[in-house]
Amino acid sequence: MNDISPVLWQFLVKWMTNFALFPPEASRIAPQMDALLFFMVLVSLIGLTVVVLLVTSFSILYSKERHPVAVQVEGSTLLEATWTIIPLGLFLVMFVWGALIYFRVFTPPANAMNIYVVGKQWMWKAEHPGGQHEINSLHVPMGRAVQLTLISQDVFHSFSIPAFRVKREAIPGRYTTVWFEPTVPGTYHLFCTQYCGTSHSQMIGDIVVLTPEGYKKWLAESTSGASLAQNGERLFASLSCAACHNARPNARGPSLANVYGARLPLASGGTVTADEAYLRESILNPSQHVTQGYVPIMPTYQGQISEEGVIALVEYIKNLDSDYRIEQTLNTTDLVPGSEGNAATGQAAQGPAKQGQAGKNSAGQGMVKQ
Amino acid sequence: MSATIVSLPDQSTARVPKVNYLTKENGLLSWLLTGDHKRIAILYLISLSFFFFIGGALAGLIRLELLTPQTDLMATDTYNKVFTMHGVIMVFFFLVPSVPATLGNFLIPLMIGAKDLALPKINLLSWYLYMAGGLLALYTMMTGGVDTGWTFTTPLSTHYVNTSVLTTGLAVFVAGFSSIFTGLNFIVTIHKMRAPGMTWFRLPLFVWAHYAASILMVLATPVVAIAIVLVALERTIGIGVFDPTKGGDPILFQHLFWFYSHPAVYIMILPGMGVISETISTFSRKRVFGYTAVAFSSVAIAVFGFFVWAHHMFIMGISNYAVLVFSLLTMLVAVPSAIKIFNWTFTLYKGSITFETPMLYTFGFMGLFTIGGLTGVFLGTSGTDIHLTETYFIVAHFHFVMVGGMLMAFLAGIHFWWPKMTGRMYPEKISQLAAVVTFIGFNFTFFPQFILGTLGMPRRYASYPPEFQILNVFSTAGASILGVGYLLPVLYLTWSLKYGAVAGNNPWQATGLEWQIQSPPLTENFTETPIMDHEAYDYEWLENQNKENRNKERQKEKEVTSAG
Amino acid sequence: MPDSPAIAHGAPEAAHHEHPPYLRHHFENVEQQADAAGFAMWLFLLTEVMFFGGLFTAYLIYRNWYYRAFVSGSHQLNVYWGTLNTLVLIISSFTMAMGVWCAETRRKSGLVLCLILTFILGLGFLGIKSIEYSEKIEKHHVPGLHYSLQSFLDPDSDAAAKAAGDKPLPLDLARHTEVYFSLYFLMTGMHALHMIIGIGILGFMILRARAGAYTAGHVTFVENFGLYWHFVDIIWIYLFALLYLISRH
Amino acid sequence: MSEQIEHDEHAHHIVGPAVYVVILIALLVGTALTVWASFIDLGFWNPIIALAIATTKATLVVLFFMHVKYSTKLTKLTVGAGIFTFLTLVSLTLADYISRAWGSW
Repeated sequence: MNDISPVLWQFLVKWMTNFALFPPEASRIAPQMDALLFFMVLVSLIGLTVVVLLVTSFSILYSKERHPVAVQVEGSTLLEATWTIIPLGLFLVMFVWGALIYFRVFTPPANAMNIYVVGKQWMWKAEHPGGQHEINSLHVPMGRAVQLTLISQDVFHSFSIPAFRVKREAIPGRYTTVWFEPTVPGTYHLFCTQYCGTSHSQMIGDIVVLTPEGYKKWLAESTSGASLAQNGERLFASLSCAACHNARPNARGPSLANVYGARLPLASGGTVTADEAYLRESILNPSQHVTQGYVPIMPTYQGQISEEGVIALVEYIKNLDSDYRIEQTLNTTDLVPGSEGNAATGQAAQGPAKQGQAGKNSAGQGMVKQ
Repeated sequence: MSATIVSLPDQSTARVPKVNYLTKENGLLSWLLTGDHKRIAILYLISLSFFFFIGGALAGLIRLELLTPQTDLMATDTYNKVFTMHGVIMVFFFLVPSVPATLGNFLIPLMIGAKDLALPKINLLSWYLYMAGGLLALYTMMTGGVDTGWTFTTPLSTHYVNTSVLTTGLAVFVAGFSSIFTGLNFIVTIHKMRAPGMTWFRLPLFVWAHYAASILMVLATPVVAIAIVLVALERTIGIGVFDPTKGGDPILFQHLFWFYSHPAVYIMILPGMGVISETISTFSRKRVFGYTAVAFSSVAIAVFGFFVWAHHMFIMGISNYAVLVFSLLTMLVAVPSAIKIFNWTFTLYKGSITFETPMLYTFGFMGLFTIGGLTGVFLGTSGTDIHLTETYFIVAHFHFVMVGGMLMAFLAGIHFWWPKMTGRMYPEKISQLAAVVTFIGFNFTFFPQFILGTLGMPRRYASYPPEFQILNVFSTAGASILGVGYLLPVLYLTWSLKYGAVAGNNPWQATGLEWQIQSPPLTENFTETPIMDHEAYDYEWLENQNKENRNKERQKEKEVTSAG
Repeated sequence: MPDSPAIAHGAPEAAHHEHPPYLRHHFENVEQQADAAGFAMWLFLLTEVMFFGGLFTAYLIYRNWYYRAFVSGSHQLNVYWGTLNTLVLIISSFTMAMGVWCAETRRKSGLVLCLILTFILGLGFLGIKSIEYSEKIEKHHVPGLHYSLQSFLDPDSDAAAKAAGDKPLPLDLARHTEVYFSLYFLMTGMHALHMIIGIGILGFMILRARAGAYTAGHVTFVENFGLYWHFVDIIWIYLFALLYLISRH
Repeated sequence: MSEQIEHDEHAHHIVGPAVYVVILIALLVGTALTVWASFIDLGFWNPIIALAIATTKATLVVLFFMHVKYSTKLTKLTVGAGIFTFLTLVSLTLADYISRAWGSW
């Protein structure tokens, strides 16, 4: 057999040995997605076979040699109806089935652990609640629902894990979420699938699924000292948010304890659920979302805090369950060196060009734009 | 139910008429300033083929780069420019104008019995706009190129690339108006220029398809024009409309862009479907099965085509409710295509089929378009779209519809009407070979990409994980075969211009009005205004005509002999 | 080689009517030619509708998002200039309509007069618009690098804002006024561009009308230009309502 | 809808100055009305009134200045198609933006 070019030969062997039509099924949703895919492939194959069979058999039966006399047929309403209704029915089945899967992929369960992911040209930066940071890799525990809160710092990126059958765009200026539950330990591909500029094809990484114990071990090893919430607290202090958001009787801002997940009445009327997106928005565009009973005096922090900084703040506010913590930050505010300066000099930072350089290091200070 | 015997006339006696639209006037100016739709069609045909081969060459570069996992042929930014220019040139300067600007331009007046399109000057203008846009795009390619992808996604195109987005945008803008004018011209012509007796339901389906496509051209193209203007202004003076840091929403650009660019794929495919209706009827000597169903399905595609654009944005952060709505509407637009496929299939039923080159391309179209259409449903289904979108699955699907569908139809049409356009036949055997080669090469090139897609290989990657290599090798190998398949027609069609057998009026014994006049036609198409007195695809009528002609000839001979 | 006799032939069209000089060779008769031209013009207006459609869509979205910024923004526009411009344009539309009527009823001097009036009114519109634009430029309300939020952060420093009784906008809201002005300049700018093109064509038409071109029965050109002019008028009617009159109380 | 029928419909109707003057006055009144309306606070209704008046004015222009009232079915259809597509663009796009605010599900 080696009379074929050895290179090609070796290729063929390699391909035959690990030939696959689908990537590994490593998440809870994967088998469900594949079930639908198989169904659609099946339907398509049947449809294609029907067409091909009809065309070939007609071409043979009614070729000029066999059938020199064409018989003029007008058409048939019955047939028209058949091939209108049957495809439509099949397509509608696919639509409903697909919609159900779409619903599952984008509705995270309540108990899901949340990991923040920031996309920037050209890397993925993951922020674990425990303060662990990763570049172009993501460690997740097996058998645990993991929700990703994605945001891009510059252009559209897309966080794609073929083995999990999930994919979500990280878009600038807004959080998007997706969730998955890894079922098989191992290392899988992470791709950026939305074209994002020169090094698009280098914006790849590994998804590492660990056993629960392994994950614990990894967390312990790769901790950066302070948890995300603690960084947030430091930032909260250095930006002296507590000057207003202290639960004192004369406070100019609402108390933030247990605000996460609450339904807040807006000054503009109507209510809103305080989720990550809302918290982020009210840091960057506070006056858009003033809660009832307060005046829009909060300055915007747009262009002053990097996305990592916002994430830290959001995470801090999420975990804020008592006003006592705020009292603490209030006292520590003046202990943080040069925090006022940072907050002030941030003004200059404008536009994506500057945002690009933000958030290189991840301590509270670094998250304030220099 | 009645029988029709069709006999091909012997070509030997026929000779190419001295006076025709090609020989009417001579000299370059007579072409560059012509108002004759047939000559403008030829101008388009030449320039289109030129751009097609440039786009094809770029495709070749892409396939070569992807032969190996590493970026060894060119740097990533070069690769990005190459696939961007491939997309821009192929979409805006080949696919959109391909069939309408060449075959449509040439045939619509002939088919409806008119002397010309309603607005000949506008028709010529649209060719000049097309050329202006095309050359501008080429110029951009020579001087640095652009690397945003043909979708110009904001904010990448507005703030993050330093390549010539503006000139490319301008090129697309100009080309857009060329296509608007073409569509406008067709609609007016089809409404106002039909010959007496040529009622809407006597129109060939080719005309119906072009009518539907023209509606899309006129109504959708302006939206992409304004979107491009906004991108240009965003880039130059930074109006904040698409800029998140100023409160704009980058997704709005995608809405405006896809409002055109989704209907655009119907602008591309509908005329191709028109061609198929003609060829399949002619070569099975049988009227198209379910004429009205096919006609209305074209219009249905055009109308539904406006409601589905956001299925390109399912995971891009549009609202989940919108996703469901657009997914549902997408399912509806899939049905008319299925209707067409089945009607064409049953047109063969009880026909008397021959397998000349156009018919081979037609079979190719039906197979590949069926696959392309069905895989489209995979992407229109919101759930599976999550996994498949932005991977090579998209690339494969798009190329199955556009190259496997559209281009096959284009070649079918070119071969089918070549005798009418030039008065000479193309060489049958080699062209059949070319058709087969194209089909094989195409499947080799693009079928592996479906598997690559499901395996998760992202599109627009200059380098990729090694386990994807073998399938990419297949794809590249296929591409080289495909290349041969596309070069062959250029060679033998050019050859046939001089050495091809003389075609005569109606070499295929087709029923369309265009086949009842001399080929190549006179500049004024019809010496006298024709009166349409029969249905489209009426082969009994054609047969009777032929009988009459034969009798007339016998009469003549008798007289001659008696006199002698 | 003659056409195959396969199709029944009608009489050569030369028979059934004389050719006016303006009948293009490929039309059966003047009626058909006029029909075709008019229909083509309408289709062109469709493309124009969709062209502005994109802008209107953007406007509606951002107006819902940043209502307060849009209100403060619109307070920077001079509603009196705007109203005046609307009247000017409506009247010019009227004179144009009269012009078409004059052409149809072959009143040469009337047509010329109407066209000239339309021409002048059009120029007047652009003049007023340029005054408005210059105000914006002085105040640095042109989006881009030199955009200034002064009038919104501190309304008392700005006559217009003060007159409208604006309250100071917080910085994050004030920033969104730039989106408003982007749309303002885009929409009015596109509209002004159409006006300029229209006025150019008007000038050309006046010259031809003097020579009696359109009062000899061939009025298609005037009619179609009329359609264009009225369309531009309609666009302005909406721009006026959307940009100037968001909230004046 | 063959050419013949279209021709029959197309009795080229010439609109006289009288009509134009009436329309002109209506338009001027409309303008005055809409400006006046914008100065009084109708809350939710302000934009609706403004758009309603604008649409009325536009309709008058289309029907009379642009002769649509007297033109063929085809012309009316064309105008309809334009409005329809424009509304499709606006409504389906806004559908996304409005429902985004409803949260994830």
